Amino acid sequence: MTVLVEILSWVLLTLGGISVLIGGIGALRMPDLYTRMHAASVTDSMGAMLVLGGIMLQAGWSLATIKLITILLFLLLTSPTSSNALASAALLAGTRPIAEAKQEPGEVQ
Amino acid sequence: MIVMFGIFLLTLLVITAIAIVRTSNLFVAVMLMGIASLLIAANFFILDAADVALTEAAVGAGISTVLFLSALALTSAQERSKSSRRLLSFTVVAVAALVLIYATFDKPRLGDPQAPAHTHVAPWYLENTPTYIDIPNVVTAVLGSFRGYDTLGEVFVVFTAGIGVLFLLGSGTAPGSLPRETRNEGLRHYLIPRVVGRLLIPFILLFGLYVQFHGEYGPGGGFQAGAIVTAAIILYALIEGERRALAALPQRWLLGLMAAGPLIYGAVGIAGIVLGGNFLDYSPLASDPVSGQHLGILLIEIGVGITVTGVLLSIFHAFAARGR
Amino acid sequence: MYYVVTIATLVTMGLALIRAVLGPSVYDRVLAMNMFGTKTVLLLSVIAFLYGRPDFLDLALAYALINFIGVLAVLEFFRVRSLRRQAEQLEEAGIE
Amino acid sequence: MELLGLYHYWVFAILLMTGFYAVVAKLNLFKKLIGLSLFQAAVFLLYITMSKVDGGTAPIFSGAADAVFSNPLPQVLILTAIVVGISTTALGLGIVVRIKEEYGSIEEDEIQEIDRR
Repeated sequence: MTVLVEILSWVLLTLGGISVLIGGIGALRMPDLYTRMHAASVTDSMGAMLVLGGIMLQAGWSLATIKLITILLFLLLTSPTSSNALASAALLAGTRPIAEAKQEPGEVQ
Repeated sequence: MIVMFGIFLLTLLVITAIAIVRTSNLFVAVMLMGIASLLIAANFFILDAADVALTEAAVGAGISTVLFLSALALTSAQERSKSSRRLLSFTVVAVAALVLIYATFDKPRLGDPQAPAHTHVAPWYLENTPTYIDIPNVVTAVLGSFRGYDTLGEVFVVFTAGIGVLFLLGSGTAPGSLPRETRNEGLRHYLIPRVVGRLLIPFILLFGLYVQFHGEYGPGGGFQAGAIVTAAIILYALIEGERRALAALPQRWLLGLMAAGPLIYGAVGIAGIVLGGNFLDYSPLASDPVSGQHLGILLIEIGVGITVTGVLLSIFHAFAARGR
Repeated sequence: MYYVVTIATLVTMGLALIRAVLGPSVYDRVLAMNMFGTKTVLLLSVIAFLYGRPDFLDLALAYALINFIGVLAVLEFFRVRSLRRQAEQLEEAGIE
Repeated sequence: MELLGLYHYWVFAILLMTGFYAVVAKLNLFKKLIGLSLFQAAVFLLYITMSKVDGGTAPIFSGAADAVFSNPLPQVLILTAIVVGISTTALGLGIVVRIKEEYGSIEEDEIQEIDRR
């Protein structure tokens, strides 16, 4: 049983590390703000869930787990909210998504 | 291995610092300053300074960014003139940096247990905290009791800085400010941040109280708690508008808090004299010296916490009332 | 195994920093800062366990709560700035 | 390894001087204050670096008998200094805001120009 939990936690941690890294690469390599935001914010939530979940399995049932759950909850609430706030601010300020900009002027969607 | 992580973070910090100086967009500089603060705090944590990292987290990433941005909203976001006497300044700075680096070769390397800093008074604090004060967090013990004078001084400096900002900015509005309705509404039209923010505020306040009263047992204390509570109320002001935040916690109260903190601190000190000890000696406060110390540290931490809250919030409101 | 996660987080922090320095728009920098904040939370949680002192998770908790305020302050800054610009334009139109 | 143990101090020196460069060479008052904050941060880093002890942990007793603890004293000094630092920076920002209102500019050369008139 403990071995199973151990293996599961290492798998979660590794996947978390990979997804965090993918998010970083995406945020650097994507062509415009909105695609970068997509890469960053999706992996933010995903990576946080996986990494904190992996640590939780390591910590076992203790005060640390409760704190980790709280951290995860706050991250899951605040991270998409800040992405949304940022995207709406950028859109209101007139930054257009690259997919839209590539269309010919006058072309109907 | 962890030291290597620290070295990597420090390298990132140097890059950030150089980018801060090079950029001419002040908004970008403020954002990079936020990143630098996160890096510094992570380094503090790696260097075993949990209390300091908590302070830097609450102050650097939250309040410092907010204050810089609200000052930036009142000035211009673009740096206009170029640097003056660039070559001369650069030469002087580079030479000074080289001299400093040369001087470091005489310093004890990182973590050397035989370094002079670790051989004088620090071991005494670590050995005697259990007998004299009996709380797990030595940082709080030194801050509150062994070096209580220092902390009293720092509280007065914070208080004076707050008074100074209020003198400079007052509660007046600058010429050319926006009409009243728009400037008071905050982010009320952004539904999602508003809902999430409202949900978070009670938890941030609760966490602030936890940090305040758990400071003897874990990382925390008055300085950190004051900053976290301030952050919660600033969040309220951001999402609901200045006016509502001021209605919830009026300026008069804030002034009261600012003054009450140093007063509580000083009163605890004088109570020590009255009960037959020295100034800021908490041992006579209760029947047995150790619980006297506990009581004294609890009281002065409350004093510190409310001063920091009052001062930082007053500063925030002074900037916010000026521009909008 | 914690080391793998830590190194991944550190590299991501480096990448986010490059994005913050390169820009090009101000929103990219805000995005980078937000990302940096989340990564710092993860880093601190992992290092707390590497050090074997899980009671220091308080720090990560503080970061998770405080980071949000920075982004909202940025949003408010943009809002005030665009309002001020509109007011200035209206004023100029009124004078002419 | 011996040299790597000094790396933190080198970063301190570079950071300190980067902040100092912003203070002396930049003409924008806001930028000068940002430089001052960097300068402060460098000093904080120096103190916390000096507080580290090999194999140590944060100076909060946890029940482990043979634990080594880092030096609490520099941490106390810096903890209070951070809060004092933000208060004094806010005071500086207040002065900059007032200068902007009076002179309409926060560039040092433009302000001196106006003063000379």
